[in-house]
This record gives sequence, C-alpha cells and structure tokens, in this order.
Amino acid sequence: MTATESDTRQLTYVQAWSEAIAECMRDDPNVFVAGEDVGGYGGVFGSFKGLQAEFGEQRVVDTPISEQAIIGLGIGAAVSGLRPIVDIMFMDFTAVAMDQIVNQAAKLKYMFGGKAVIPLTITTFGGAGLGAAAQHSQSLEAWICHVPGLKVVQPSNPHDVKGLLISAIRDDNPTYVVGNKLMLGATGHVPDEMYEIPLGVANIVRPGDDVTIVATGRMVVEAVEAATKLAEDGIECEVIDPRTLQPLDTDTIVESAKRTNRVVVAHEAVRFGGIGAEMAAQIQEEAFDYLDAPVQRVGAPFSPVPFSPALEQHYVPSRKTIAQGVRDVLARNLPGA
Amino acid sequence: MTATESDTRQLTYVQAWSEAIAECMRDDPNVFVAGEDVGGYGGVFGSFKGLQAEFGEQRVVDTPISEQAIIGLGIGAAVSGLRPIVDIMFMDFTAVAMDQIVNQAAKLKYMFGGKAVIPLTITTFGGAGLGAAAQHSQSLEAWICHVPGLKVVQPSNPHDVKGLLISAIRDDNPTYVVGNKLMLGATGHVPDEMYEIPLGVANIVRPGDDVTIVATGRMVVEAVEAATKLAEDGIECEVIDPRTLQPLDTDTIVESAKRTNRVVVAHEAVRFGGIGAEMAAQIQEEAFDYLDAPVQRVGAPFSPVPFSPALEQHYVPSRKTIAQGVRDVLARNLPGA
Amino acid sequence: MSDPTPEVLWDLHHRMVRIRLFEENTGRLSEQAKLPGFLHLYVGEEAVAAGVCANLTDDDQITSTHRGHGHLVAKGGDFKRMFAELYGKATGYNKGKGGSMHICDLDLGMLGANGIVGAGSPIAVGAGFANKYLGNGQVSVPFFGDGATNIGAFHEAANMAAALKLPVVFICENNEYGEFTPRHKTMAVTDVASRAEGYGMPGVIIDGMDAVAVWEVASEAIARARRGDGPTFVEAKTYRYYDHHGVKGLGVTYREDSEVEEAKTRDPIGRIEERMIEAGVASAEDLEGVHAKVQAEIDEAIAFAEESPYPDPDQILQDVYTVRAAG
Amino acid sequence: MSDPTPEVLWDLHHRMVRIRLFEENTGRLSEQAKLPGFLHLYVGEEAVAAGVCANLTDDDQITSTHRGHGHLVAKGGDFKRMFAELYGKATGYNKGKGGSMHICDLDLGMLGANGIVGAGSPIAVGAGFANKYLGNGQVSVPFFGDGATNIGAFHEAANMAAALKLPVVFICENNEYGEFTPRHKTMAVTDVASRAEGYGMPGVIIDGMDAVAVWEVASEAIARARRGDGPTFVEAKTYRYYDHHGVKGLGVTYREDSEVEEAKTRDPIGRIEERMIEAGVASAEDLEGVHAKVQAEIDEAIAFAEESPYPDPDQILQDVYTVRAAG
Ligand SMILES: Cc1ncc(C[n+]2csc(CCOP(=O)(O)OP(=O)(O)O)c2C)c(N)n1
Ligand SMILES: Cc1ncc(C[n+]2csc(CCOP(=O)(O)OP(=O)(O)O)c2C)c(N)n1
Ligand SMILES: [Mg+2]
Ligand SMILES: [Mg+2]
Repeated sequence: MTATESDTRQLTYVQAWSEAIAECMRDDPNVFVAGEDVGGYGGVFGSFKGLQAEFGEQRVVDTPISEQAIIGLGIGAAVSGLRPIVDIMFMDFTAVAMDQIVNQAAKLKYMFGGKAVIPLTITTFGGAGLGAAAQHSQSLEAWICHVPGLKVVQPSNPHDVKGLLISAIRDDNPTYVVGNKLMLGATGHVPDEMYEIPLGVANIVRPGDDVTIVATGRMVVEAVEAATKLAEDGIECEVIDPRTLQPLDTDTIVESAKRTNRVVVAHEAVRFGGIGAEMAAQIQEEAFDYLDAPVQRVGAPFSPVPFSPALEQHYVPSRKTIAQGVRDVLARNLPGA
Repeated sequence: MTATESDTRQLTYVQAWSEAIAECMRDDPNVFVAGEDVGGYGGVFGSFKGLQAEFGEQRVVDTPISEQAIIGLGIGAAVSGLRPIVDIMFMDFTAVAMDQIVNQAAKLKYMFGGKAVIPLTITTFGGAGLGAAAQHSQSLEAWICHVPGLKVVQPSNPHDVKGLLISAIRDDNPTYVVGNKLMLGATGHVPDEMYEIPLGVANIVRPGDDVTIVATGRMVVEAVEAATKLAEDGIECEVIDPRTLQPLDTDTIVESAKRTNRVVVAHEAVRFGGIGAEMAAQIQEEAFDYLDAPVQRVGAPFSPVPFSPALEQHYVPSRKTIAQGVRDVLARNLPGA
Repeated sequence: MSDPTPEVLWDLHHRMVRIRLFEENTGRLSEQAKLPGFLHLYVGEEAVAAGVCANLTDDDQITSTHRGHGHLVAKGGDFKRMFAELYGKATGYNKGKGGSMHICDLDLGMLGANGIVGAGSPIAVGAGFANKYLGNGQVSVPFFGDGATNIGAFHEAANMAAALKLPVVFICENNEYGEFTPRHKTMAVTDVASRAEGYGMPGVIIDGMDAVAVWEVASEAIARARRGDGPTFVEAKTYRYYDHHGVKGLGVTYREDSEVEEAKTRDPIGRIEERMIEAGVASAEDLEGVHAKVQAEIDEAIAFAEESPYPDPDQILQDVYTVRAAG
Repeated sequence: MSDPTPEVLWDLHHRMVRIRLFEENTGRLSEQAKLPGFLHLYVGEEAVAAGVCANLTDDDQITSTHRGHGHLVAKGGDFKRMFAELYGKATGYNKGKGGSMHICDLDLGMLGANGIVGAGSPIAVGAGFANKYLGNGQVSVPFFGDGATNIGAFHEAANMAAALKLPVVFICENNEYGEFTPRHKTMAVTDVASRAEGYGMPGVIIDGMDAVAVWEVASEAIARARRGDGPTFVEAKTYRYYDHHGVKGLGVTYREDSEVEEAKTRDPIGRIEERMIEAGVASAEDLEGVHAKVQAEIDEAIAFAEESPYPDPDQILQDVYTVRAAG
C-alpha cells in the first residue's frame, strides 16, 4: 500500500476491529483469541474475520458456550504469561460471566498484593436498534465502570476502534472493550500502521462554546449530528467523546464545562444509574460555580429494551433527544439574561 | 405478649429478619425459602433461624451451591404461583447469578407483554468491616438499581428490616433485599404485629436545616452519629434514609435539599458509579437553583476491599468521613456570606 | 410400549406440520425483510417438540430457547398472536415487546423462548419445584440445545432437579452444532446423555427425527416424573435444516450441503407420513389436506398480523412492574 | 505402580505435618482472636494437598479454594509470609491485602485461595491453556470441594479442559459437606467422580485419607496430562475435622461427634507414620523430631508475623492497576 492509499484508506468499524487484533497477533506471539464462533466463523459480528485462517486454531480458539470459563481461560492464561483476547459476543451475556470479570479478573492483582499481572482484553458488542429485544440490546458499561481493577473502552468510530483496541490489548490490566452493533458497517479513515490511542484521554470531536455534549459510543455520532443541526440555529456545541469510561478523563470534560457552562451527557444505557450519573456528579462537583444549568442526562427510559421497532425507535436515545437536551439546558438561566 | 411488652420489645436486626419471614410464611402457605444452608443451619448470618424447625424441609430448602439455579428456582416457582424467598448469602455472590437476576427475573414480565407476575424476593448481606476481604465485603447495589424491573431494598435498623422485608415479600415484583453483615446484632424496637413499610418512601431519620445527609444501609447509623457530633458545633443535619434505592424517593430528598441547600450523600459502595452518583445527578437536576454547594459524595475509594483491618478501617466510609463531607459542603459559599 | 394409536399419529403429524409451515412461512417473510430482529428456525427438529408436547397438558410448563417457535406451536400456540408478535405488533403474544426470542403463552404453560443459552432450565426447575410443592401432578420440561449443556446454568439446574427429586424432564435437542461451531470442538463426549449419570438421573438417547420414538420415550419420562420418581435427561439426536439464524447465510461454510441433504432423507414429517400411509391410517390426499388447511390458517394469521397495529410509544413504560391492585 | 520410596514417604509426611501444624496453630490463634476474618481449616484433609503437590514442580500451577492454607503449604509456602498474611501484616504474601481467602504465591505457581466457590477451576484451565500454548510441559491443578462441583463455573471449566484437551488435573476434595449441609441433600450421586464421564475424561476415586494412594493416582494423572493426553478428574474422599470455618462452633449440630471421631481413626498423618515405622523407614522419635522441628519453624514464623508492621493506609490505593513501565 502506498503512502497516499494509507492516508485515505477507509475501513469499516468491524474491519478496523479485526485488523487491530491481527496486527497485535503478528506483533506478539503471546496474543491469542478465544470465544464462541470466533474461529471458523470469524465472530458473529465479523470482528474476528480471517484470524483463524492466518493464525491457526491454536491461536484463534472456538470455545464451548461457557462465558464463565471463557473469562477464566483468559485470566489463567494471562497470569501465566499470555496476552489473551476473550470474547463475550453480546454485551448482555456479560451478566453470565460477572463473577469471573468482577470477583476474579478485576481483583486478583490487588488481593495478591500487586504481584499478578493480568493483560486481559475482553471484547463485546452492545447497543440497541436491531430489533434484538431485551436480552440482546443492552448497554451495561456502568456495571463494569463501578469495579476497581477494570478499564472500560468504548470506541465510536473505525479510527478509534483500531487505536483503542491496540492500547487495550497492550495494556497490562483487564480491559473491557465495547463495540456497537449498529456501527459495524460505519466507515472512516483508518491508518495502515499500528497506533495506540491512550486509555483515559477524551477526544474533543467537535469544538464549540455554547454547550458541552459528553457522549459515549454510538451516541457520539448522534451528538455530532445534533450539533450540526443546532449550529444551523447558531448554537455551537462542543462534543466530547471520553473514549474510555474507566479511567474517565474528567479533566477534559470539566475544562469544557467551565467554558460552556452548560452540559448534556448522553449514552444508550438506561439513564438511572448509567455512567451519565457519574459524569453529572463529577461535573457538578468540579465545575459547580461555572454551571448555568443542571447537567442534563440523556439516556434510555427505565424499561427493558422493547422488541418492536415501533417502540425501540422511541426508546433509544438519538440526535433528537440529544438536541432536546441541549435546548433544555439552554432554556435555563438564559445566557446574558 | 402484653401490649406494653410489644411497645418496647427489642430485637436484633437479624432477629427481625427471620421474624418477618416467619410471619409471612404463617400468613401465606405459598411463601417458601430456598438457599445454601438456610435450613438445618438457619443461614450463615442466622437470618433464617428456626424456620426449618417450624415449617419443615419442604418450605425451607437447603440447596446445592448453585446461585444461578437458586434464582431460577425462585423465578420458575414465582411464575407458577408461589411466593419464593431465595437467598444469595454474601452480596458478592450476586455476580454469579447476575444473568438470572437481570436478564430473567427483571425482564420476563416486560418481555412477555406484562403477563407474568414474579413475586420473588432475593435476600443477601453486603458490606465490609469484618476482615472478610475483597470477595466477601462488597456493596454492589448500584448494579441492581440500574436494571428496570427490579426493586432494591436496604434496611438500616431492626424496625425497618421487618417492615421492609414484609413489603418486599408481599410485593408482586422481584425485590432484592440487602442486609448489612456488621449490623446483625444491632438492636432496636420491633413491633410484634405484622406491618409493612411501603417500598419507595424515604425516612427522615433526623430533621435538620443546615445540611441534608442522604445515607444508605449502615451509613445511616454513621450519618446519625456524625449529625449528633456536628450538632455540638451547632450544625443541624437532616438525615434521610431512602430505605429503597429502587424506586428511589427523589421527592423527599429534593424537598430537603431545597430547604437545606447543601447535600452530602453517603454509601459504603465504591464512590465511582455508586448510587450516590445517581442521587447527586438527580438532586442537581431537581434542586439546581437551591444548591449553595455541589452535592458531596462519600463512598469507598476506588480499590477492592482490602483484608487487613489496618487498611479496611480507613477504606470503609464512616461517621468521620461523613462529618468531613458535611464540613466540606458548608465551607462552600458560606451561608450568609 | 404398545404401538401408537392412529390418534397419536394424527396428532404428532398435525403438530409437526404446524411447526414446519409456521417456520417455512417465517423464513419467507424474513427473507422479504418483513420481520425485525433475529429468527432461529426449527425446521428439521419438529419431531422433538411435537413428540414431547403431545404428552403434556396445558398446565404442564415448558421453557424454551432462542429457537422457540416450534415449542410454542407444539404446545398449541395461536398462529395469529405468534405472527403478530414476530411482526412487532400490539396484538402479538407479548404485545410486540418480546419478539421471536421471547415469545410465550403462559396460559399454555409456555414460559417463554429465551435469548440466553441455558437460562431456561433453571426456570423450568423452579416450575417443577412449584408443581411438587403444590402437589398438582404437573411436570415441567426445559428444552435446550446440545451447546447449552456446556453452560453453567444448565448444569446447576440439572443437579438441582435431581437433588430435590423434582418432576422435570430435560429435553436436549442435539443438532450437533452451536451456532456455526460443530459439537466435537466444544465437547469431548459422543453422547450428550452421558452427562445424566453425573446428576443421578436416567439418560436416554432417541432418534430425534422420529416423532413416534420421541413420543414414546417422553411419555415414559413424563409419567416417571408425575409419579414422583424424579427427573430424566433425554437426548434427541436431530438436525436443523436452515442456518443458525435466518434461512441460509451467504458463504457460510461451516457444514457441507451433503450433510444437510442426508438429514433431509430422514425428515420427520416425511417419515411419519410414510408410516401413516403404510399403516393405512391416512392417504396421501388426507395428508396433503392437512398441509393445505394449516397453510390456510397461516395465511389468515399473516394477514391478521400485517393488518394489526403497532404498539403505541407510551407502551414503552408499561409492564415494567406489576402494580398491586388497590385494596 | 511400585511402592513409594522412603524419600517419597518422608516428603509426604513432611508436607502433611507442615499443613497440620500450620492449621492447628492458626486455629489456636483464631480462638485467641488474633486473626481477623474467616478461617477455613484444612485439618484432616492433608493427604490430598500433600499427595498431589508432591508430584508438582514450582512451575506447575494450582488454584485453590476458601480452604487454601493446606494447598499453599503443600506447594512449599513460606510460614513467615503466610502467618504475616493471616495477621494482615505488610510482610505477608499479599501485603495484608488478601488474607486467608486469597493467600497465594505466584512464584510457587499457587494462583491463590479463592473466596468464590468454583471460581478457581476456570482460572486453572486458563493456566493449562497457557501451558499447552507455550508447550512448556507444565500441568495445572484446580483443587475444589464436593460442593463446588454443583456450581456452573466448575462445569464449564471441566468441559472446556476436556474439549480443548488441556493438561489439567481436577482434584475434588470430597469431605461430604458444603458448609453445614451434607452432600446427599445437594447431590443425587454416590460418587462425585461419576461426573467425569459426562466431560469425556477419566474419573478416579481414591482414599483421600491416604497420602500414598493420593500420590500414586495423582502422579499417573499428572503424567498423563504432561504427555498431552488431556485432563483427569480425581475424587479424593476425605474429611474435615473442624467446622466449616474456625475450629468448633457452639451448638453446631449438623454432624455427629462420632462421625468426626471415626474419621480421626483414619488420620492421614497417623497412617503414614505407622507405615513408615512398620517399613523401618523411620522411628517414632524421628517422626516426633519432624513435628518438633516444624513447630519451631512455626513459632518463629508467628513471632515474625506478630512483630511485622501493618500496611500503611496509603497502600489502599496501591496495586489496583498495573502501571506500564515507562519506555
Ligand atoms: C449465554 C449465551 N451465550 C451465547 C449466546 C449466543 N448463542 C445463541 S444460540 C447459540 C448456540 C446454541 O447452541 P445450542 O444450544 O446447541 O442450540 P441450537 O442453536 O443448536 O438449537 C449461541 C452461542 C447466547 N444467546 N447466550
Ligand atoms: C459462589 C459462592 N457461593 C457460596 C459461597 C459460600 N461458601 C463458602 S464455602 C462453601 C461450601 C463449599 O463446599 P465445598 O466445595 O464442598 O468445600 P469445603 O468447604 O467442604 O472444603 C460455601 C457454600 C461462596 N463462597 N461462593
Ligand atoms: Mg445445537
Ligand atoms: Mg465439601
């Protein structure tokens, strides 16, 4: 590939995903993949496509339907010197493996007085919008963010998929990387070479001075759309994508909040108890004297994800509900009033 | 028992627990108990003491060590007309059963279009302070509060144990009732008769006008102690015990916040992503114009629970850290300044 | 065990044709992109649901899987409400809130398809517990795949049922695949039924492409459970004709076409029809008449579903909790 | 298999005495309220850990349970760092952060006691996967109780090890109780080893009160795993003398004293000592000398632990994450 090709190369979100893994596997013989249908089939979302053909069955392992043992496989292998990538297909299935993730992977290092090193990457896909109903559409990242010892990564575009995934794989801690099912085919420029995006550094996707929108995962795309629309009315939103939710780059968020004085946080997860609550709590803690309006949270209503598209389309947060959130924070204590 | 005796009768927290269950079992033949060591042994915390002797092995069932199947047993029995109480000994073991709790118990009704009725009560004990280390000391209620379809109950004294547990058992929804291990022997007045404390109604444990402290579980006791101490300095705290975290009685909390203008929320769980984040987010949403200081959160630091008492005693939030929180919110934008 | 009566043969045949045509039509609608979400078709495995459910009353409970249409049809599910549910309509079994993976009819004891592999078994065990507790003589039947026997929830449920000696009959639909992965990669045993002994329950292997064989074994296991003699594990060796979900994925190479073709030579409906004709129970025309009649019902049901309204957006926040009736 | 050499007998005896005296002293300190938290003593079960670990190198990995002291001692654990950990001191194996339920020594391949029943097995399987992947000839050994075989994580781990043909030897310590509940209430099988067949691995039953018997069977199973022939399930029938936790609870009536006394007549240390004396390998004085020497080490270790400092409060936020070395 020539330099020019590389500069403009477009990949889909899911292509960037498998490329990041392939490059890490070429780079480090201790990296391997295990999960359900990751081998022969390349993952039900295509996120492991071509890996078994290139790296063989020893390094790309089709496992039984045993999420607890899949995570355990990763932990034991990690403690023993490998750098595992283990897959939990749909994010909803995280619930089946919570003990291994939370009571084992997250805590072993600490409980052992620091000695264990657990360079484990857990991959999964979350999010609604596919008519997949209540057990295949959830966004459960808030659970994982609440657990010391884990890192939580949520890329919102192909470029970040590659850079964040490489960082997660190279990180010496258990990381939980959440893709979005609806974005599999989203395209964007992805550099050819290996690159890392540091975990814990937010991305200011769009600068703006009137309102800060902190959005996660696919909601970043929706927030940018909302911002573009609002700009037509002269409202300039700054859109921040934290990219990692644990650790959370509070500094970047707070700095923006102090400048715009108005903040909307948006995620796909249920609003009550979502990561947006933590963000709102931190923002009011750190930027209290700067806020002209309460931090507004956009998230899913308090119900399971309904199946019917007629319901789901109103359930999932969107550019519309985000834009409404922006208008709401602007309506409070009008600027200059 | 005479009326006078009943008026003053003192029970421990754990006696109130088993009494509530016993009375519900006498009241309704469809109530039964299942869990590990709940029968012959009466529960490792004593919370099922005497039940098998009174109600027999059919109604107080010692199960295998199978938390997923224990919850499933409860769900299937509930859908089939019984009113099960199933036990998950230490709250930490909730992680093992998350799928059945979150993807099944919480969602069946909704996914089924409303038809299923699931009068299931899940009991467990959480909290640190016993040198029980990272896998036997957690406070994980925030996970459950984030899941539509579940109710979360956390009693802070023997009187509430009985009334809340009876309400939870009689409730037609899956409820998750969290006791506190350190409070097992705490005594208090518990009326002899059956009574319900409605789920979703907070208790103003101590009135006050200067600062509102919203505390959960054992932190209510610590908050009251902190308030008593602060009163010596002329600082009058209002202590609110939400008693149920899902649904959360936001109205009572916000009403108080609007009056005191300063709020501290306190729980045992890790601060990041705890239920305190949700409370802080809601309070700033609803009482923004009334707040003189950011809502201050008191919770555990971002680490697993350490074993050594030398560490654990500094790890667990206490009357001291709560009092410090109060002083911190008072130091901001001094009243009358 | 004596030969099945003509009534039994008719019954099994009818249940299977209902399932087959429901699924073929569902597949067709899915390829026309009329149905949202994921659809896991039961075509090829009809003998299992039919043979088992023919032994159950409406009060006996079953739990199902992601591949659940066949179980509900076999339990007597109503085509109209089923199609309406797959369309996401307000008139569906679940008011459009559940869809294919959660379709259910509690009045028929069908406690729901389930999107989490293995998760139905613990719930069925709970139903079995209630049946024993109430002494109502009912049994509960969890259906699950071969792949599901590798997950913890199944194991805990099986052991719990045995330990508490509950009236539960475990039906494993062994189609030799979990999604796109062949069973030999995920399990080192020839027969899934070899797991039964470790729970202390009988394990029986049957030809899951033969409805009569399923019916016979299931009726024994169910009678045993009703008698209070505890659970049984039944492994029905069967096969799914279509892909893991949908009908036929493009470029999906996890199995040979010849394998599918071989299985089709043992088609459960073809087989029972041959038997019925040979035994003089039915003529070819009789049997075609069944197909035609069922297809007509389906056409009507699809029309009903298509004409039905979508649920109102305000339904989103309904049915999350049961509100206690006042008083 | 040939008779064990005197060296093996001495080795087994030494490991068992080390465990026994460690635990007796721990029990004593616990009754003096010197040790925080929950303590699950291994007294009575010494033959299992000793017989298995005598076949392992420091590189072979084991995972353990809530009842983990014996496993660490058998693997060569250092008394000083162990007692310091139980005291919650900074000099402990885990810097005082883990305590009894998480005690570990990664340099000895002891991947930790574990407070979650069943959770160690998947981790051991992961270690076994790494061993196969790296081709290092090592084996991994999960220890777990009879009760743990009822939980999903164990099941998934056992099946995974068999499906991937990993060098793992599963050691079930069947002491017939899970906490205060007898096994027959929670399991409908006579032998836990009957579960092995359902995973496609050999299941072997041994007298877990006989260190030599354990040693022999474990050495075969471990050799088999090292050869690449896959996992084995070993059920060691054993008994715990003290209560589920602590030494002897007041008014705890879940088992008869006579049952405990009967088990003590088969005491694994008494048994090997008899054998060593009969075989002329050791004299009674020799053996007493071992006890005395070990007790002296323990006295020293306890003094070390008592004199050691507690961790600094600023340790709370240390060791949560691994920070990548710069460069
Ligand atoms: C806990 C969990 N893990 C993974 C999946 C994804 N998944 C859906 S169906 C399936 C295969 C199930 O195989 P089997 O039990 O044999 O049933 P079959 O599809 O063959 O009927 C998998 C892995 C899931 N739904 N739930
Ligand atoms: C998931 C989980 N459930 C319950 C417990 C509580 N618990 C601790 S030890 C134990 C009994 C374990 O029995 P077994 O596996 O036979 O081991 P033993 O104690 O007999 O050595 C139980 C139920 C736990 N620690 N983890
Ligand atoms: Mg299958
Ligand atoms: Mg045991």
